[in-house]
Amino acid sequence: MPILENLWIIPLLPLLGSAINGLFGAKWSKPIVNSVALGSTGISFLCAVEAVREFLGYYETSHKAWVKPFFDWIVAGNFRAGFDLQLDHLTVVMLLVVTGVGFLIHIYSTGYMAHEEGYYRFFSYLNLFMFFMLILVLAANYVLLFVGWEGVGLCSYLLIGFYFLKKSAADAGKKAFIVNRIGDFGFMLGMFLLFRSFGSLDFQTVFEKAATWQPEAMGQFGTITVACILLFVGATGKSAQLPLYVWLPDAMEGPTPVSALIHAATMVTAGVYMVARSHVLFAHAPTAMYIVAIVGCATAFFAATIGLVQSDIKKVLAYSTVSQLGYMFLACGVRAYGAGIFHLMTHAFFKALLFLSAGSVIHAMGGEQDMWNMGGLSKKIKVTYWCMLFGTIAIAGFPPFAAFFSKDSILFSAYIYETNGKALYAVGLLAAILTSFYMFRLVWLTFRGEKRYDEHKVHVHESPLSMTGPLMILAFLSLTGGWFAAPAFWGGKDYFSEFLSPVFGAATEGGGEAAHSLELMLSGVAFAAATVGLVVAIWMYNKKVQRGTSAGVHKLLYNKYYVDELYAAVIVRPLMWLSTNVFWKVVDAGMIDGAVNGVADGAASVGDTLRHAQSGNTRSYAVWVVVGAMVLLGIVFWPILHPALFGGVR
Amino acid sequence: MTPSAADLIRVLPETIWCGFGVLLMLLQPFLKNRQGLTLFAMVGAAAGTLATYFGHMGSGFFGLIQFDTYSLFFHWLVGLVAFLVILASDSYLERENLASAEFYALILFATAGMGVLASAQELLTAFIGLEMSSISSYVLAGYRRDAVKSSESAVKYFLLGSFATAFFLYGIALVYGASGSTNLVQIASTDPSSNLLRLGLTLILVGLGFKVAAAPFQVWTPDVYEGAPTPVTALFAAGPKAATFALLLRIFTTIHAATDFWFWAFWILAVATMFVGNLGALVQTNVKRMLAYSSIAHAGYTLVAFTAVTTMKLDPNTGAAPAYAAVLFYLLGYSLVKVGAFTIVSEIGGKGESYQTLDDFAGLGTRQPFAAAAMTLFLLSLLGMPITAGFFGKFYVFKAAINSKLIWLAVLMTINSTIGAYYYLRVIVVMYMREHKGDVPAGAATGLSPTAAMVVVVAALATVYLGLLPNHVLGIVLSQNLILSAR
Amino acid sequence: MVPTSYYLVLSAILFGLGVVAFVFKRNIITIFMAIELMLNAVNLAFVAFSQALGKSDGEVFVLFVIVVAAAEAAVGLGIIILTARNRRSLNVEHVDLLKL
Amino acid sequence: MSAVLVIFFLLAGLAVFGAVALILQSHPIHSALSLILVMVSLAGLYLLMGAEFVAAVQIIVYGGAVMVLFIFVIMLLNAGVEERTNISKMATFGGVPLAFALGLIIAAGIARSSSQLAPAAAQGTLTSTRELSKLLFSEFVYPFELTSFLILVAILGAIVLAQREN
Amino acid sequence: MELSGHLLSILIFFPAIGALALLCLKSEDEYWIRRLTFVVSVAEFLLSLILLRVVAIGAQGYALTEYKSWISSPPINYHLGVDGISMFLVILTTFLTPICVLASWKGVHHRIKEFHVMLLLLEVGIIGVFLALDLFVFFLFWEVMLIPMAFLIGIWGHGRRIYAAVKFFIYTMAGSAFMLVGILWLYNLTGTFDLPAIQLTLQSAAFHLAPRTEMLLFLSFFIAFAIKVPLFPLHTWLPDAHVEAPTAGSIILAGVLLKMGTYGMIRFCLPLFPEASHRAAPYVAVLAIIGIIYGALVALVQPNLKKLVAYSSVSHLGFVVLGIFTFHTISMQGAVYQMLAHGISTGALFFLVGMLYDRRHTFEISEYGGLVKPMPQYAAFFLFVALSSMGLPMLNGFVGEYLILLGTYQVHWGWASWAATGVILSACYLLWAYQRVFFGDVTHDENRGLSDIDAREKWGLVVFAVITLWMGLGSPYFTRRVAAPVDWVIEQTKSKYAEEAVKPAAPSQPAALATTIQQDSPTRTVSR
Repeated sequence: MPILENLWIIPLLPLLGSAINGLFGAKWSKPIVNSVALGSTGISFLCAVEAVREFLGYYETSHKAWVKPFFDWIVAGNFRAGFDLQLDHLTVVMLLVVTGVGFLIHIYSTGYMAHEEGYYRFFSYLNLFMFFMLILVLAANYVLLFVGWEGVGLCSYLLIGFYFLKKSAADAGKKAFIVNRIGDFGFMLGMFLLFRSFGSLDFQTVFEKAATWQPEAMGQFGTITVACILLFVGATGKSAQLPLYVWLPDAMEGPTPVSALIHAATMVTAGVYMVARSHVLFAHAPTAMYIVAIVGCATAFFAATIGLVQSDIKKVLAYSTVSQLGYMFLACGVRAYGAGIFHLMTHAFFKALLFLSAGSVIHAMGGEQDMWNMGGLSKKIKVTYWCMLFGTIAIAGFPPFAAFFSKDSILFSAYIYETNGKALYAVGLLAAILTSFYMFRLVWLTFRGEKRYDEHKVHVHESPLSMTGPLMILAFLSLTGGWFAAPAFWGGKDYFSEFLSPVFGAATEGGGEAAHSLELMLSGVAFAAATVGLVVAIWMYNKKVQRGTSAGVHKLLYNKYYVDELYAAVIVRPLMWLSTNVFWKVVDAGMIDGAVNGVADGAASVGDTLRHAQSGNTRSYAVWVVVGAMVLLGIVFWPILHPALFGGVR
Repeated sequence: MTPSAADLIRVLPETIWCGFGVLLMLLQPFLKNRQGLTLFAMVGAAAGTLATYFGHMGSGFFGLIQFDTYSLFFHWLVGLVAFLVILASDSYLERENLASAEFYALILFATAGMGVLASAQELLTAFIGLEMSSISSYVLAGYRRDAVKSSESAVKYFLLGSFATAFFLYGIALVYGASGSTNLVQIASTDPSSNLLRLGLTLILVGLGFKVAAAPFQVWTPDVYEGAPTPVTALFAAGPKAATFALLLRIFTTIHAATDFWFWAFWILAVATMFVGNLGALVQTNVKRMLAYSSIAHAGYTLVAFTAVTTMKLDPNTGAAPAYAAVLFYLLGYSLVKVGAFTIVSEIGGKGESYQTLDDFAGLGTRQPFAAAAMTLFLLSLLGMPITAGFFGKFYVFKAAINSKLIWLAVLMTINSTIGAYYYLRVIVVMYMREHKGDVPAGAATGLSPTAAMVVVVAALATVYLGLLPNHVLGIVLSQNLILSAR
Repeated sequence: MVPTSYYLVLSAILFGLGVVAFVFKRNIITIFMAIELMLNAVNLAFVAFSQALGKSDGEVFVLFVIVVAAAEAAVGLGIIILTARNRRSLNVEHVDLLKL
Repeated sequence: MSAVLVIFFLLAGLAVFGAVALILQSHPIHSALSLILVMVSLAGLYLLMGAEFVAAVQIIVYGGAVMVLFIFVIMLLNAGVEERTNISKMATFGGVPLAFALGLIIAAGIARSSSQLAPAAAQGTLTSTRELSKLLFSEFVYPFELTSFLILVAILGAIVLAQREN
Repeated sequence: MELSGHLLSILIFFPAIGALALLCLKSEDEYWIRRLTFVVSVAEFLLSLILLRVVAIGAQGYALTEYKSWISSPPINYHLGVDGISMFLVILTTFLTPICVLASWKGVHHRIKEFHVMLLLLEVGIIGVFLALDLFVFFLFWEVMLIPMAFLIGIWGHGRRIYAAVKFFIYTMAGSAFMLVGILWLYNLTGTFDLPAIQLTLQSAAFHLAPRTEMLLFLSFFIAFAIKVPLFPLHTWLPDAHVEAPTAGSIILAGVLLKMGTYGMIRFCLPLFPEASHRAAPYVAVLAIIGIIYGALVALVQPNLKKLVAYSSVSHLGFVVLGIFTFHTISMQGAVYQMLAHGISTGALFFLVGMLYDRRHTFEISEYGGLVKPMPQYAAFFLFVALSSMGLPMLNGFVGEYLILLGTYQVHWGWASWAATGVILSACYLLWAYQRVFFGDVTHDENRGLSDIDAREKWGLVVFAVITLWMGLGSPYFTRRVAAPVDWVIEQTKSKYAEEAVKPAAPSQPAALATTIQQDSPTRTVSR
């Protein structure tokens, strides 16, 4: 088992690619850069496939996850964090998604970025991202997972800020990193608590020990619950959930392939992956589960509402991503980990597809991203149009496309969830309607209707094969990706969940004939919801439309509920003000330095006063001598004048 | 009742100093060469110092003097100071166009007076010694006759000095009345509850406190130091002060009643002196005057050690021996450093002592690297930085204070050291980190004269020696029966 | 017989008046006289104690003090002459070039 | 009150009067004369106590030599009436009372603590000059010899200070 | 090895010999002065590497001790020794000194000879501090080191250099004067200045130290160290000193000098005064946490790049102090590691900032902007170092902070939680500053023509980068060597302190969570 024994090869290849391109790429021509970047990612993908094959064979005989320590990374006291890689069924899914989709997006980028400055830099970053993402999914302990976690955040920062000359891009990168750091704060505390409770941060040890603990009751904030909530705080940062989602829409400042890879397919799903990975802990903490479900559900709806009115094509997709991630957390929160991961996978396909298609549109429009300046593109860029449409149908949840199965599975699990499941379902369904609406709105505004751009200025052209090729592959995957679970829909087995059952157990099985009929019914409702969205969108946008003036709810939504402004006003600006005007200017300069300098000035002024005693007049000097004599007499005769006090004075 | 030959040998240093003083005056008409006079005076100073070698330990002249390690130490100290000051004066006298012979003779007479103070075991002898050094000092202070500052310095020193002497003398009278003797050993056996004794000792303290410039008797110090010719200032800061401390310490260790009476007096004097000296120095812009204030502050530090000595009898276990040692070591290190520092000030001052402000020291680090480096070393020693004499001095004083459980005094001394750091540092800062404003005036010195350089080198080497290898000197000041009159 | 304390109190009064004179007078020469007055008071005390104790050494001290006073007078008057020459004034309050 | 006591008070009164006059007189010559009065009174008191030699020295050296020197210098410098400047407010308003207080405290201290002493000249013996000289040349020979250097210093100092510029 | 008997003395005084040799050169001989200093400091660095071979892993106590009596009364001995903690700090010092020489290659133009002499003397003082085992000798080096540093700031610094130098000097003097009182007091109690001997005496059952006395002694040491660290609110000398210091001064100051404070805490405060340390720990920890947050917040709003880095040091050193005063082996190892990591990353930051100053003679962030365009390589290195400073995993900053927080959390989860906010804030100030300096358009025309790093700078930075990576990946290399001494310190700290110290500070937790976070054994269930 050559690859399985040397799992480090999989992440190391992209790292090498990154290092080579980063150090020498500046002087190289694009084909060389391409071959390094694509080569390393491609081989990594092949290795991953081989590793999966080897693992599945290994699992047949051993029935446990493959864990392989490589070297000690941090050791102190009884704490050890090793560079340990792990492969199990959950990892397999992630590994394939990451390397596969990643590779496609690399290919796409060669076309999309062809005319950009810093081409080598872009691929260096992208490869670096692959490295960290692979570390993240392969990690066998929380600390190493955290390495990937932070690392992908870094790459996200670098790639969002790729157009560093644009202030908004640099701002967005910084914002992404900092908001992620807030999440990481929670994640770190969660890790500390886990270590405190279990004495280790290796997945196996933690989960084995946690399994022996008695589950906590709903509404109880026990150790595991607190730990899970803290971990989830990390996940909300990375996966852009309420209230830390604000960075993701801004992250669209980055090049579109980046949005596709990092901010749709892979990195943002890390939170979901982490929660799913920690499902043993979450299983012991129903309160935390419930919080996850509520946050996910709320995010799904909340982000969808914002998506309704955005005019930037990528922003719509960004909010859509936030919303879909909400679904995944909803799934995790209602114990449907399989469904969550399934949605993660399908989402990777169709959202990557959508982003790349959007990229193709933008490419065609020469950089234009505002949908109000597009329209009627379907005839000019047919491949892109069809791919985009495929993606839209998939995300909207029309059978037999991918999301129909995955989203349906999630909603079903929510419906049958014991704690307020129906409410969660209702909100989720509402979000599904909105999803369908804003996606079709996007398609209609972009590709249908009248053209709203100046043809003399914009030369619309179809993208090269390097871009459309991946589009088509992804479109195919979006269409077929859901079929793993399709048999379940017809009453058969859910292959996907079964595949993951070594990790999650059989907990997600709905079971029973009644449940199945219920599921069928709910699927019908979901289909209806998607249709409602479609119809309304067509009704509203299948005509000549103009950018409307914002007012009322529209304005509120258009401005994203003013959350950024709120954060700025409530947190950022007060903090800056406090730091500048209180801490720095008052406490530091005023109080502490003031005290220090005050003592110095005080000493100097006392000295100044004293020197005035030094008047230069001999008579005064004589008086001082007399005074001194009096004082000395007073001191020396004190014990005689006050015998009672003598003995106590010492 | 005639003094024995041994007695005469015990006072040989003073005799030699005085004799050379007389010889200098006699030789003056014949030795027109200034350097010759300087050399002769130096020989005198050195000969007197070395003459201590022949003395036998013990009291002499019917108990009036005590020749012991302690007095030996102070003889060496004042002799060394005299030697260095004479050497440092050579170029000064030439520059200021002043007569040498009288100057050197006065220094030698003053030194003889200090020697008497160091070995006196009887108050009247001490008084004569004190007057010898004082009267010489008055004259030396006014030695630059045509300079108004110099004469003012002399007047102030003379008037206030005599005033304080009167107190001292009155104190002697009262002590004599109380004990029937002026011999310290006999006074020691007087009934310590006698109020007359108490009053007398207090007045003695006033007189001696004035001489060592303890606050509030320090008022004369800055004016006199500033006005006096700079080499003379060096002498003042080192010699008479050390000698007076020597007498004070002998009184202290011999008359236990005094330590009882004086504990709080010293405590308060020490604190007041440290603060007045340091805070006063903080606002000075004239380096010479700043050093004058600094010497007040150092008198305060010495007084801290004295205060530690006072606890000796109250608590015999605290071991006052290190406290004496602290005083002695401190005074030695301090004196040498002050001589070195004032010598540099004297040289930088130029003709008529016109360049003594901080501004005149600006950029010295580049103009006169050697002088600046040496000055830095001296200032750091005064500041109490390690590998200088000042550090060990301060260290032992601290240690004495803490051994005697005078924690508060130690803490106050700490605060004062920090204040002191500021103004010493300012001189260093000015020398190295500021450029001289405008052109350097033509009259300013361009370098140390060879003689002054020698003094500076000796003082610097001694400072570092005491800072690195204090063992030898410590061996002396810690020797058993350091003070024979002590009980 | 006159009690010794009478002499001593007289001596103390004279000493105190000397101190007063020192502080009060402005002319350098008279200030110097004040010092002489104080020294005289000291002498009186010495003699009185000497007599009371029945020892003669107190009187020897007086001789020393007188000698020292004479020596001081010589030097002191020299300094005064010097000052008068430099400043054309004998008012001690005007001798204030050195200060602060 | 015995005659001795009367003489004592007479002389003491004169001495104090002289001292006060020294303070109050504004011309230095008058102050000097007042001081001479004090010294002569004290010489009388010394005699009263039986210290004849000291009394003689007091008159000869102090009253004669030293005070003559003072008067000589006053004349030489042509010192006029004292300017009663008040630049040092501290001395005039604080110092003088303080100085008085200090004198009183010392006087009170001495008065309270010296009552147990034998009356001066209780032994009634005059101190013989021979005895003084014996002491001076045996026990106190060292300070005595030192005083010779002291005087030398004074002479030297006076020369140094008062000599005209060459 | 023949040398090993005197290796420590050689390490201390070799730079002094170098300084003497420098004095023999002519002041104008710039070429040789720089090269000689560089050679001497590199040789010193190589010498110090011998320590890595000599100091055994896992050995407690001191290796290579040297003992010579120096002063008879009081008994002061020239006593040196090295253990895992001091070894790395010495190596850090010897590593940063040649870097300083490189950093001032272009920045220092006047009085070059004196500059390098001062640099070498500074090295003497610092290494002496780390190796001294006699309190007196320690104090001596502690003070000696002040002078060259003050000179470096005062002579070769920028605008308000004199103010900064004096402030630095007085601040430290004030602290160390109290330490001297403490040392003497301790001597008075134990009769020796020898650290191991004092420890033995203090621990002997017969010896009883009144709690008040112990606390005062503790404070007398602690304040001196806290000023050096600097711990809030004694930190205000640091920004001034850093901003005004020349690059080399800043590198040494931030890289090593600050560690002298934390080193002193580990070496002296804790083992000598265990009970006082435990009593003071809550207050110290709170100050450290305030320092972490406060330093970061103030750094956030600094318009001056160097001041920003200076305040970031306040924040980072807060972590170290926190790690020390939790008395947990993980956090204390983390603290020692963090001392080294901070030395490297902040040293590199100052090195970088100095390069910028060499080119543009200003530290104002507003004077820059868009630098990534003219100086791409510089920007890349800066980013790398900034990332290591903000604690990105696999770089050196992460391990220390992580271990400190992890260890602290085991003892006081509240402390750790507050301190962990520093992790967020460090990203804020560094990235924001980075953005303002490097991103966007070039706003000042002067910046358009700035030259990118030259070979000298590049190799210096490459060395920094390699070490940063190595430390980030191979942290066990350090923690293994540090573990034994750290455990020993913790053991010393416990020895006379009763068992109750081990008990977590439950009362400080909010009631709701207090019940949940305890669990000594996993089998105990929480729900009840």
